[in-house]
Amino acid sequence: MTTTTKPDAVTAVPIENSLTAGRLPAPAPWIILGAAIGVGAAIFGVLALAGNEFNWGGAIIVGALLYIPSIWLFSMLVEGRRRAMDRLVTALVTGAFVLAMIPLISLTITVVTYGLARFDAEFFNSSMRNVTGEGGGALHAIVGTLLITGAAAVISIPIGLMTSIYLVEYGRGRLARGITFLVDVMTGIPSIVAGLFAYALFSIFLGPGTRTGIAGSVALAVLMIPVVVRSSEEMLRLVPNELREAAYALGVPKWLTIVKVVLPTSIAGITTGITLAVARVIGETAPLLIAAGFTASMNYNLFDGRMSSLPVFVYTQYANQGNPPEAYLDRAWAAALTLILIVMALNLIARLVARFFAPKFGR
Amino acid sequence: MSTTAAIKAKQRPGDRVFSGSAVFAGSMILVTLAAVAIFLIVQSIPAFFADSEDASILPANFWAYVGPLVFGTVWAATLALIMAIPVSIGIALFISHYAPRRLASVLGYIVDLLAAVPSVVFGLWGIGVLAPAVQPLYSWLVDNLGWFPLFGGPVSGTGRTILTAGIVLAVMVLPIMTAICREVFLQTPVLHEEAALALGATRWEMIRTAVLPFGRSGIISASVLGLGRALGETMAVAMVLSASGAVTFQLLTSVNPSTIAANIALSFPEAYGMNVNVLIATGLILFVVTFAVNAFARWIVSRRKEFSGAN
Amino acid sequence: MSKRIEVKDLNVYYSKFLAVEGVSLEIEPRSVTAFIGPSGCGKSTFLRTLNRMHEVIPGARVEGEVLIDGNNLYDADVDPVLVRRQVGMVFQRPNPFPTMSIKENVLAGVKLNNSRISKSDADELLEKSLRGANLWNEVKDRLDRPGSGLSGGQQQRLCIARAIAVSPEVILMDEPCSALDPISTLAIEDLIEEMKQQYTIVIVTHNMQQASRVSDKTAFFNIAGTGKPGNLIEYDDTTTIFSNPSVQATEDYVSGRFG
Amino acid sequence: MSKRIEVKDLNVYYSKFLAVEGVSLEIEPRSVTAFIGPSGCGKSTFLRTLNRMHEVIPGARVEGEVLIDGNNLYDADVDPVLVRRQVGMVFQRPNPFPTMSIKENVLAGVKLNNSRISKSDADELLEKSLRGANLWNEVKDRLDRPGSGLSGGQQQRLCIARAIAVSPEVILMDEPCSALDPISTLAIEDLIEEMKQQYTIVIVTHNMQQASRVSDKTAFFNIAGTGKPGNLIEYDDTTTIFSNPSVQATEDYVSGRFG
Amino acid sequence: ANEGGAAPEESASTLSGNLVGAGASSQDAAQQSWIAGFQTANPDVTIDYDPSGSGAGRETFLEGASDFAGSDRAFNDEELAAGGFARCAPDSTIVELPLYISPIAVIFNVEGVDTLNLDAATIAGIFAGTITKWNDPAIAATNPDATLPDLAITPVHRSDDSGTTENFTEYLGAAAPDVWTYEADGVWPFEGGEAAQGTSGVVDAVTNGTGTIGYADASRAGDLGTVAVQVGDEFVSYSPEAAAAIVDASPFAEGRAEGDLAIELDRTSTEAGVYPVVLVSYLIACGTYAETENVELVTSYLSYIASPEGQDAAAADAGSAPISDTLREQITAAIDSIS
Ligand SMILES: Nc1ncnc2c1ncn2[C@@H]1O[C@H](COP(=O)(O)OP(=O)(O)OP(=O)(O)O)[C@@H](O)[C@H]1O
Ligand SMILES: Nc1ncnc2c1ncn2[C@@H]1O[C@H](COP(=O)(O)OP(=O)(O)OP(=O)(O)O)[C@@H](O)[C@H]1O
Ligand SMILES: [Mg+2]
Ligand SMILES: [Mg+2]
Ligand SMILES: O=P([O-])([O-])[O-]
Repeated sequence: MTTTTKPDAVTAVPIENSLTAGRLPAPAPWIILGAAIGVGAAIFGVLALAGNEFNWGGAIIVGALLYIPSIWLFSMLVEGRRRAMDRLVTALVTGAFVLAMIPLISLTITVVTYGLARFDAEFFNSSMRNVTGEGGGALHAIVGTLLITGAAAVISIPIGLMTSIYLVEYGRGRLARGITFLVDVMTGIPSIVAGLFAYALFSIFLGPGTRTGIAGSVALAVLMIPVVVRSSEEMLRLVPNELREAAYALGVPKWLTIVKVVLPTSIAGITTGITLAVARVIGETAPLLIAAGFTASMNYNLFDGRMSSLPVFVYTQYANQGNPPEAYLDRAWAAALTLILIVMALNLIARLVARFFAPKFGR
Repeated sequence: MSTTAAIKAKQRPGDRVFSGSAVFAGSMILVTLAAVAIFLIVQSIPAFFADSEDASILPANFWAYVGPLVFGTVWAATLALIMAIPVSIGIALFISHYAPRRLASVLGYIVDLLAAVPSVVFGLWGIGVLAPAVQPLYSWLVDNLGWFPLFGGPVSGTGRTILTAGIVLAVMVLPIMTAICREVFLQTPVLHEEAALALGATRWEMIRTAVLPFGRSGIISASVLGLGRALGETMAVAMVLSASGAVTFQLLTSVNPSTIAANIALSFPEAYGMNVNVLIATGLILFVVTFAVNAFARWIVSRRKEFSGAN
Repeated sequence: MSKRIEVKDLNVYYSKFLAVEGVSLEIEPRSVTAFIGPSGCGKSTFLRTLNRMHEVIPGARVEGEVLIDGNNLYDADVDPVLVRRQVGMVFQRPNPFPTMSIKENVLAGVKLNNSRISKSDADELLEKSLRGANLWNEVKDRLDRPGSGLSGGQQQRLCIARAIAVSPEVILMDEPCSALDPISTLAIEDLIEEMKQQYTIVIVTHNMQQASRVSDKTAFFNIAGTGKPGNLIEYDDTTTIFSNPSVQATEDYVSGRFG
Repeated sequence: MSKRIEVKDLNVYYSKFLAVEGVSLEIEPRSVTAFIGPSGCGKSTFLRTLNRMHEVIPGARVEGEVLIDGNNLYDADVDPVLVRRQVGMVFQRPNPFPTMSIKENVLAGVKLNNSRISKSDADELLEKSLRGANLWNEVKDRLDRPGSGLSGGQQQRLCIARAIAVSPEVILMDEPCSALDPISTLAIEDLIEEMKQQYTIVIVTHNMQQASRVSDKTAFFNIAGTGKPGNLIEYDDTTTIFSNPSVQATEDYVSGRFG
Repeated sequence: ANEGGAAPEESASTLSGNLVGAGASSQDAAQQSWIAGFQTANPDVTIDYDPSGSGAGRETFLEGASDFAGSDRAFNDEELAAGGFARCAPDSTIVELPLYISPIAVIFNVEGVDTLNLDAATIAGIFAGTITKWNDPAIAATNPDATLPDLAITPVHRSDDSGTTENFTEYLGAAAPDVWTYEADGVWPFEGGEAAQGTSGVVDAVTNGTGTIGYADASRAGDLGTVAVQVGDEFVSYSPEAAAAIVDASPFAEGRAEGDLAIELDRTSTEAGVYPVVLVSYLIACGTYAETENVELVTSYLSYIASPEGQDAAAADAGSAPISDTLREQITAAIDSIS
């Protein structure tokens, strides 16, 4: 209103006259990036002259690291503080993403290149029974993983989801606070302790030394429940209250409101959370080694006898290599690749589910 | 409908069943936890009073044994989260507010894939790919920045240091943290984003005023979950870390603190008698540590509860 | 079908904050009652207590009695769900369900309660409700599109259609027309006029003309100052309130040349 | 400080749907222009194109030119952020930042630009803006409480206070008073009157009286039917539009006895 | 597809049932090979071996959760005195059979060097951290022909509690008591050097690092450089024969029950052709089982392991050293005593 508090007075660049005042031209960031990588390449080029091999990765990383302050500096000079900050954050955020891609790509390349060696039919239609050295497969471990994780999911998803519903929709007062507290405590159970616990539990009821698939499932469920609760709780809390009110005002009972309004609105987040929880436990090794044991033979029965799973398979193949070691390593990597593909498929399904139910925000 | 008594409650079975099962589910957690706790405590009690006579792995008493492990656990998780929190917020923002819309869901899917990698494979990757790749960098750091306490030498010849373990842990917790942050950021009410933009906010300022405050509790939840995983991760750390049980802040040497979970995995196969109790007791301590950290995070969230985004 | 509402000495609290104090009034069946008053004086708060919607807000609670045809809403064994089925509500801010299409939104009250309804009945109800809310023509070709893709006014009319689709006996409307253009407003007002034959209607409005046009009785709420509770200042026939109020504050308020 | 706005042959699309077609008009500096028209005719849509806020909506895009003091907003290298700093906006639905206190909400825009504003300046600006939006008295004792705890009308005034706190040169208001009571409405109208001395103001309203009271010029938008684009039917001095419009549709619309 | 569901017609075996063992991971590859061989001959039998570790294996056996155990050490006297083997008949002794003998190789990764001759004191000095450079005079002294770089030595040891470590440190303590003053233990006795989990971890660390040296089951030495250890005046490289020879050269522990064939390895033996850095892993069963159900299975399986085919199969698949015929006789006698 009056000019005394007009904040624009402090910006470095007068913008009164033009809406384009002090903008870096659109291709500028790219030019700066190119230049930064060029400098990086030059540095490593000099090193290469000194005898080292030319390091592409190093050049690009140094270039990227140079780019971040450069873009900030240029933008600061031309566009002012706020724009510069914006550009800096854009560079950082993009950088974070690229950074995360490095291990992902590296892992993918590693797992795929090593894993393909034994990614053959025999691997998927045979177990390790009576196999030493080369050959053999992971069918018993694949089946084991699916059964054990499936049972764990069957135990933990209802409990976890209902608990989060309780916490968000019903929970007030002491019990809710207590459960929140306990869920927090539960996230703190180390996986190996979960395995020990499940093993001890089943030993009490079924005699010492019992190792069964279901014991593994229980161990995984202990690990999975808090993840499901926490992520679902977070998603349920995001559902705006006005939607609940709209339903209540129509005379819809609370539970139907939850089932038909709250859950569908947050289904995308919940499925993501659940898949993450599954992914979190499907790769667990230590608890399964303890609770479900290890076998080279097929076992379709969760309630009787040891059951192998893919992570345990990977681990034992790696840790206890026989002769020739390559055969064991190849099986380990192929199993790792299989496990990743299974989780990928789960993820894909979850995404389809989420897309199908997702709120159709038009606005 | 029109009878005047209609508003008198007939018992509503749906509501009762539903809230009943919700309470039941909550109580299941209580029961499970009680069971785990009883198991842990019963097994641990003898260990608390044991000395090196009773249990061969104890140097003196239990607390002298577990102390360095607690340090290592917290230190490794701290390193991991220092790296993972900013990166995962960055990735989540990139996906929710920077990447082109069509690309975003694909990118989200790609990052979720990291969650698919079992910890054993992270271990294998850490040993075979990451450690050799970072070792030259570590050498360089020790040679040139060795005066900085964290970078003191001598450098590890294999690169399998606490920092490498921290990196592996960071990569492992990234997907779950990213996913939660991303979902929360995506839920930021458009109204609030528009409010910020209409005030002439740049994209970053809009994020700072509307998205991050709205997502604050989500970010903390994500961090807590990530922390839980980082504190409790067993196999990857056991495989990657060159653990000697020392108490040191140096990041780049062969001598590194061990973590509780990794130590259990490393010692359990050969443990017998009282040693087993000692190891389980360290598990109980891990439990307590994780809880303490969680409680702290909860407290932060609850401090400004009425300012929550869901209003 | 319509109901008589009797409020006896009602206090509403948000936790410790007393938001509305000592309201007593009687609302006749088959009438339209308007609540007017300055912003923040507790009209919405009070309105919500008429179908126990305030219970949704943590910490909100009520002292006193609300009798609907002689039954106290706040008796121990009263089911708030049944209350709300008889006493419908339209909110100040349009809130269509984002996961649902326009059609599903309108039928939400039926569908969410798991009631079965034949397709032809559903279509009939859909059209009737949407016509009632003066939205039919605008959306009849895109009934399966998401309800959140409509303009603000369209969304509000969608919510009205949704509320009348369950044929409640009392309808509470919290500034239902504040997001509407005059044509839609007129349509809603006509609708209110028409519904009045069967239903009891309570409407909160900032629009004096609207209050004087549609209502039979008007309640004027006011607030003495910030942090003070809102009070019912005067409750009388609309004509009396607008022409010859007995309290000075009312006169001051309604005599402003406001929109 | 104020700006002249010139719109040339503007089309606005939501993906493939043409929502507003061929609008050309000129808005004088230091004037108040009102947009009226039935719901869904594209007033909000068009208003958003004046500060490029439509870009926030996925798929929304624009053809044509909007010149502010001769500079085309849609030139390739124009920074939308700079545009929005000069052209402020108040929305149809109040949207205070829920995580901020009342005080922080008001100062949100200012803090962006000048994070080191002195405490006394900040307090002064805070009071001035809140008084301007007629909210000061109601909230002065709870400036540190969350902004989302206010009533609907209070929230809307908070948003107005927030928008004027950054002293933009043009202010766009999308039905700013639809959630307000008459007292606050009057205060906002007075505020508009006062701001007009320095700023260019555009206001969308459903309230004919309001349009006729506050605006110098009025633009009437209409829509031929569902799925058809909205058009600017008539744009003229407010007195002409309300007393002697040249198009029949305008006359029909404004002559209704609406609120 | 390879599940032995129906018995092949030619199989004459009448054995059937399920046998569970648990214990040392060092034996795992050999166990898999024995299990494969035994199950092929007896299609109705399923044997599971959990490579859960020696300690866990002994605990499991003690509490009766497995039919037999694999362990990198025999039960010690106190444990035997405490007794309480749940599967065994009361007052039953236990049978401990040294059926898996494996040389431990000292492996290293130095460019251009394939083998080194080292005496025990030098090895101990390297692992104790007192010898820190590859061109240290102590190393050069026994390797005049090798081109030793001026490179830091990174000794790699096991980070987990392990039988390999226990045997290796026992050797160091016995053969170089002046340099290696620590007691033999499965846990590396001091902070220092690089630690890695499991044999595979050590092999990976040695392979991926530079100037690294470690110790691992010899079957995993692969292409890495290995150390020939000084015994008497000669330098002996690891070999199955040399490993079996040290076992034959060593006495059984005294005061043990019949059938309890715990061996006290003579690490300082100077006999020609013995390789003293070996790990002996035992198969442990009850002398008398409380329930006779699985006795026949256990004895048949152990007999198969002790047989020349069994030992050769393990040698091929796991690189172990077949037991000598003298030892086999004693073992067979012990197996026959199981009831
Ligand atoms: N959820 C809440 N928690 C605490 N206080 C509240 C809450 N909602 C409203 N209030 C306070 O209660 C008082 C009455 O609010 P209410 O929303 O009923 O006003 P109103 O008359 O409907 O105003 P408007 O016309 O602006 O909608 C106000 O002072 C408001 O700040
Ligand atoms: N995000 C969107 N995506 C697709 N179509 C939209 C979107 N927003 C609005 N529309 C459509 O564009 C047209 C114009 O909408 P707009 O919101 O501009 O109307 P309005 O004149 O502001 O109405 P009201 O007075 O009800 O606010 C309407 O048909 C509406 O359905
Ligand atoms: Mg209200
Ligand atoms: Mg609009
Ligand atoms: O067999 P190990 O105990 O050395 O693993």
